[in-house]
Amino acid sequence: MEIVVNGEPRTVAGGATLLELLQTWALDPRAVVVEHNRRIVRRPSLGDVHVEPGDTIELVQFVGGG
Amino acid sequence: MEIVVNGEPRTVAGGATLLELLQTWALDPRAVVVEHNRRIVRRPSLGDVHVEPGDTIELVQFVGGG
Amino acid sequence: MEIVVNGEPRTVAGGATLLELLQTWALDPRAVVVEHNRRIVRRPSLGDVHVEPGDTIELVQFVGGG
Amino acid sequence: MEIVVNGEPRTVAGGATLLELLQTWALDPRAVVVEHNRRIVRRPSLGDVHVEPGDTIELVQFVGGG
Amino acid sequence: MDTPFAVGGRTFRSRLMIGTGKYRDNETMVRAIEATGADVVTVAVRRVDLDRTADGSILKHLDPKRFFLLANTAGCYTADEAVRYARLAREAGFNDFVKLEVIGDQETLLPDVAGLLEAARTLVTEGFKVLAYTNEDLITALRLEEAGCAAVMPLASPIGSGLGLLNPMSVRTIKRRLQVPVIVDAGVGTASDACVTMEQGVDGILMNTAVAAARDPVQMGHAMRLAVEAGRFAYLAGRMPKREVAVPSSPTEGMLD
Amino acid sequence: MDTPFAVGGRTFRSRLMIGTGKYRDNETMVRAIEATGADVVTVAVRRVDLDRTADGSILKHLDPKRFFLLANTAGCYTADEAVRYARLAREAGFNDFVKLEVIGDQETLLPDVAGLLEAARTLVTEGFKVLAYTNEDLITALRLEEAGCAAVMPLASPIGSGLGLLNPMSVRTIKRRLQVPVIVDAGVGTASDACVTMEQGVDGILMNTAVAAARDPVQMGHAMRLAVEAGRFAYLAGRMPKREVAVPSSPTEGMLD
Amino acid sequence: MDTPFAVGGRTFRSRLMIGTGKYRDNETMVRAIEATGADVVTVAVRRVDLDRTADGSILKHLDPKRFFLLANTAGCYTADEAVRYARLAREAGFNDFVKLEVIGDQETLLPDVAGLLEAARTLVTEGFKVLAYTNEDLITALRLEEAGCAAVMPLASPIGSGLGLLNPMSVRTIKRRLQVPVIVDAGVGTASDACVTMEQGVDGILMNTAVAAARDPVQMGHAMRLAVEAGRFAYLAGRMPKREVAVPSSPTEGMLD
Amino acid sequence: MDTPFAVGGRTFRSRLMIGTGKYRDNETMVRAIEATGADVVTVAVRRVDLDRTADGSILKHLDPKRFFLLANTAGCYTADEAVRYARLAREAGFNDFVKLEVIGDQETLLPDVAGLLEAARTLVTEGFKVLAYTNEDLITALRLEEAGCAAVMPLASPIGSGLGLLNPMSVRTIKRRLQVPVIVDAGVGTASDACVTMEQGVDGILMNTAVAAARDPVQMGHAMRLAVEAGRFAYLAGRMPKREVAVPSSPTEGMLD
Repeated sequence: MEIVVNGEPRTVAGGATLLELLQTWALDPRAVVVEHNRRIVRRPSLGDVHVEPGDTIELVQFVGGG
Repeated sequence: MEIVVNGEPRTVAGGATLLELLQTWALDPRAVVVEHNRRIVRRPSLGDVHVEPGDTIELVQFVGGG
Repeated sequence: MEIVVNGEPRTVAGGATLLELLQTWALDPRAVVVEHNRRIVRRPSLGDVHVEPGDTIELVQFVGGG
Repeated sequence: MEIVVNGEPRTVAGGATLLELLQTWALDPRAVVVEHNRRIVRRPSLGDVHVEPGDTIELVQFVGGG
Repeated sequence: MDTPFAVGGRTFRSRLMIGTGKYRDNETMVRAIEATGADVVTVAVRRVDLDRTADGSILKHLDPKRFFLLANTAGCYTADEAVRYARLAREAGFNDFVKLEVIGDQETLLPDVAGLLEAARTLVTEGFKVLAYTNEDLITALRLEEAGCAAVMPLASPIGSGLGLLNPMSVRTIKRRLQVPVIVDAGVGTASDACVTMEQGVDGILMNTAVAAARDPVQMGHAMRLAVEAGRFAYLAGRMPKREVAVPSSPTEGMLD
Repeated sequence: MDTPFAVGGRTFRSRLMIGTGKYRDNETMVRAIEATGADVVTVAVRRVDLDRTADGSILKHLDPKRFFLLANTAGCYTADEAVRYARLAREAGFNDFVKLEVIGDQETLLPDVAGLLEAARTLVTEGFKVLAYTNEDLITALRLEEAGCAAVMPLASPIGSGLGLLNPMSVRTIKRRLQVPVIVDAGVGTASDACVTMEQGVDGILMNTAVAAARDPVQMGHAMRLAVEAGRFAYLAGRMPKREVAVPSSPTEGMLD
Repeated sequence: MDTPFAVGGRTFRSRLMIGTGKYRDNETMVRAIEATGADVVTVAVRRVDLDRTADGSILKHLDPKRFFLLANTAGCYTADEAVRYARLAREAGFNDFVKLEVIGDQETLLPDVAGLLEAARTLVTEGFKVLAYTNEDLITALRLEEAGCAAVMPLASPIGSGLGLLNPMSVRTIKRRLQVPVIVDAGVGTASDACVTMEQGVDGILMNTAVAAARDPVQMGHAMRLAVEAGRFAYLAGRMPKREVAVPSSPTEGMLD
Repeated sequence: MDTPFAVGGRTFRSRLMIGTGKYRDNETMVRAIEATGADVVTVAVRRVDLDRTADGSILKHLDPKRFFLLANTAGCYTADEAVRYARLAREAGFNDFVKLEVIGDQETLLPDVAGLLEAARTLVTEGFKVLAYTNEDLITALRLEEAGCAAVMPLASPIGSGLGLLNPMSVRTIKRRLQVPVIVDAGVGTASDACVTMEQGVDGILMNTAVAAARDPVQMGHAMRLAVEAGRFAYLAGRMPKREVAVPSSPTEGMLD
C-alpha cells in the first residue's frame, strides 16, 4: 500500500506496524523518533500501531547542529 | 457639587457645562483637550455637556517632551 | 652640447642661458623653479647663468598632491 | 669623616673600605650594588676600595617594579 | 542633490527632528530649536496645572504654524495607555501623527515590543500616522511596517544616555529591509553620533537631550544641523574604500635624483 | 562664535585643508575643492615633463590668488631630501609655508620622526613656516613644537587608508599639551571621521583621498565642509554627559490616572 | 573559587556549550569538542535519510553518557513548528531540555520574539526546561524569565557571523536584571570575543561556528575553553579601574642623584 | 603545538611576563605571580634604605633560581640615566637582560624615542640584551631592531591606564615587519585585553597593574595566564571569517513538512 514517509511516497506491506517498518528500513528504534499522522508514537507502542494506506510518517533523529 | 479634575476633588457649580468650567478656570478651550468620564469631548460639544456630581474630568495640553 | 635635464641627457646649444633653455622648451619661467648643479637659481638670475657641458638641471613645478 | 651616601651626608670611620661600610650598615654585599664616585665597584673589589672624605656612594638593590 | 524627506504623506525640510523637553528655559529652547533647522518638534501630553504653578502649554513658545507638532506617548507603559494619549493628542487638532512609545521598563526606558505592536495596530486602524519608537530588532521593525506604521524609529542607545549609535549594523539592516522611513530616535550624544548615524543611510534622526543638555544648546543645535546634513551627503556621496595599507596622495613619479 | 584659525601668522577661513592629488580629472578636483570651502590646498613638487605628456602645473587649474598653496615634501625619505624640496617649493614664490613629510617606510608611509625633527630644525632656521606631518606620539609632537614648527599634524590613520581616527586619546592629549595649532592629517575616510576628529578639540584637518576617492567627490567635499564645522561647534558647545541609565526627555509628572 | 553552573536543576562542569554542526568531519568534531571541555552539546532534529546517503545520527559519534545532549529547534519559523520539534526531541529520551529557537527572518536568523514567547509558554507548561535564544532586548528577556524559561540566551551577534559581542551594555543589563542564568548564544568569532563576553558577568556561552569554522578547530576549541575560564575569573577577580592618565608601576622614590 | 618563546637566546615557558610593583603586600604579590605562571618578572633598581623603614630587596620574596629577574630602567628620563641604571642592574649578577625605558613625559610616561634609540645602541654595544619599551610607531620599532635590541615592546596603552589595546593594527603591523620578538608592554587592563593582544600574533605580553590592582590579584593572575594562552592558541588556530549575514549552524535540509 501507499504511504508518505518523510515527505516521500513509499509502498509498504499492508497492515505492517511501525516497528516492522523500522525493521524493514533497518532503523534502530532507540535512535529514531516516530511521528504517525502528526502524533508522536512512543517507543513501547511502535509494535501496536498499524499503518493505514495514505498515512503520513515522519522519522527523525539527532544530527549535528548549533 | 463635587467632581474630580485631573485627579483632585473640586467643588463646582451644579449643572455647569464643561465650557463654563474652562471659563471658570480661565482656560482657553483651543489650548486644552477635555476627557469627561474617560470619553473625549470635542471642542464644539464642550458647551453641551453638563457635569454631574462625581464626574471625572481630565484636562490636558501639550508640554515640552522628547 | 650635452647636459642632463630632469635626469635625462639632452643636447642643447652651447653657451645658452637657463632662460634661453626655458624658452626653447616653451616653459613659462614664472611657473617653473630651476635647480642648476644642485643650486637653486632665482628667476631674476636665469638670464645670467650660462650652461656648461655636463651640467645637471632640474626643472620643477607644483602638481596635484596631498 | 664626611661622605655622601644615597644622597645624604654621613659620618663614617676614616679609611674604611666599602666592604667595611656595608658591614657597618649590616648590608649583605650579594644583595647590594655599589657605585663609588659614579664608578661601579664590583663585589670582589669592595674590600680593596678605601673611602675618602667627600666621596659619593650609591647603594642600590632590586625592588618591586613594572 | 537628495530625495525629499516625506513621512506619512507629509514632506519635511529637515531630516532632524527635535524634542522640546529638558531645556533650562523656554528662550534657550526656542533659539536652540531654530539653530537645528528642524521643522518637526516633539511634544508630550500632560495635565493642565489648574493652579498655574507649572509652565503651561508649549504653544506659548512654539508657533504651530511654523513647527509641525509631533505628539509622543512618552511615559506610557501599556498599549491602552498609549492609545488614550494618542487620541487626546490628536484632539488638540494639529495633525494625526503620533510618536508612539510603549515603555517596558523604567530603568532603561526600552520599548515593550508586544504592547507597541498592539497599540500601533489599533492606532493605524483609527487613521493615525504612527511613528513607532522601537529597539534595534529587525523583526519587530518588519512587524511595525506590516502593521502600517508611517515610520519606524529604532534607538541608537537608551533615551537620554548619549551613548551614540551602539549597533550600526542593526540600524543599517533595518534601513535596508524596510520600505517606510527609518528615523533613529534616542541615544545620540554629540554631532559625530548624528553624522555616523545618517551615514548608515537612515532617513532622519530625532534627538532631544543631546541639544537640551549641552553646555551651549544653541551652538549644539547648530552643530547637529550641520552633522545631520554632513552624514546624509556623505552617505549619498559614497565613501572611499577602507584599506589596511597606506596609499600616497602625491605622485610617486617625477621625483628628483 | 569661534576663535580665528591662524597658522604661522596667517589666518584662514576654513579649518579644512584639502589635498589636490588623485582626482579623476581636474574639473572634478576644482569643483570638489570649492565644495569643501577650503582656502588652503596642498600641492606636491615634481619635475616638469618636457615632453608634455603629463598633466603639467596645477596652477592651470587653481588660482593662487584664491587658494593658499601649501607645498608638501611628499615622497621624501631623508631630512636632506625634504629640505631640498622645501627650498624649491619656496622658490615658486607663493609663501614660506611647507607641509613637511619625511617618510620612514614605503608600505605604511609613516613618518621617520628622527629625520622629521632634523629637517624641521633646519627649515625653521631658514625661516620656513613648518607644518609637520607626524604620528600620534605626544613626545615627538612636543619636540616639533620646541623645534619651532608652526603647526603639528598628527595622523588619524595611515595616509590613504580611510580608517578614521584610530587613537582619539592620543590626539586629544597632543592638543591639550601643545600651544601651536594641531591639524590632523591623513586617515579620515568619511564625514563622521572628520566630525569626531574635530570634537577632540584639534584646530583643523587636512584630507585628500576621502574627497578625491569618494564616488561623488563634489558631494563628499560638501559633506566634509559641514562635518568639520559640525565637529568644531559640537566641541565648543560642550557635549552632554554620557550615562549608562536612561533619562526621560518628557515630564514624569502630570500623567493621567 | 566560583559558584557551580546550574541550569534547569542540572549542574554542568563547563560554562562553555558547543554546537555540533558544520565540522569538516566527525572525527574533527569529536576532537574539537573534547578540547573545549564542554559537557553540553547542542543537536538538531532532522529527518532520517532512508537512503543512507546522509551522515545519520550524531549518536554514532557522541556518547550520550558523556555529553548532555541539548536539542535545538533551529530552522523553525513559527511557535507551533518549534513546539513540534521540541516534543520530538524530548521523545528521543535523553532529557527535557530544549534550546528554543523561533526564527523571524532567513537572512539574519534573528528571533521572532512574539513566537518565541508563545512557544516558551507552551513548552514550560508541558514541563520542558526551556533555554530561549533571543536578541539583546532586556524587555523580551524579562518576559522570557516570567514565562518560566530555565535560561535566557541573548545573542552576541548574528548566528554564524563571528562579529563578536556587538552590544556589551545590553548583555550586561540583561544579566543584572534577570535571576535565571544568562547564556550568550551566537556571534562569538574568536577567543577574545568569548573572554570579553564572560567578563560581562554572564553565566555561560554557547558557540558553534567559531570552533567548527576555525582553520584548526581542535586548537580553537582549546583556546575557547581557556578564554571562557579567563573571562569568568577576570569577572570574579574584579578588574582594575581605567584611567586616562598613566600611573608608574615602579617606585618614584629612591632614584639616584 | 607552538614554537618556543625565546628572547635574547633564552627560552621561557610562559609568554606572560609580570611586574612586581604596586601589590598590597608581598605575600599577595608572590601568590599572584605564581598564579600567572610567569617565569620572567620585572624589577626596578632603587637605593637601599639605610634606615630600614622601606621594604627592602625584592629578593627576600622572589627566589632568583625560580624566576628570571628582568631589571627595568623605569623612572629614567635620559639615555645616560637609563644606561647608568642598566649597568647597576647587570652588576647585581643575575643576567645581562634589561627592560629599557627612557621616559619622555611624566604625565603620560610615553617613551622618548630619541633617547631610547641612543641608550639602546650604547647598551647593545656593551653586550646587554635590550628589551625596549616603545610606542606603537613601526618606524621606531624597526630602528630598535636595527640597533640590535633583543625584543621590541610596544605599548597597548599608557602605563597603568588599563585602557587595553588601543591600536591593534599598529601592533599587528609591527609584529609582521619585525624579526625579533614583539612583546606588548603596558596598558592591558583585564583578561580580554590580554587575549585580543595575543590574537594579533605578538610573542608575549608584560603587565603589572592589571594584576596588582585587581580586586583579587591572585584570581586575576590566573585569569591572565589563561587569557594569554587562549589568545595565543586562537591566533595559531586561525579564526573563522567575519560575515555581515547570518549562516545557520544546523542543517537546512531534512526539515519536517
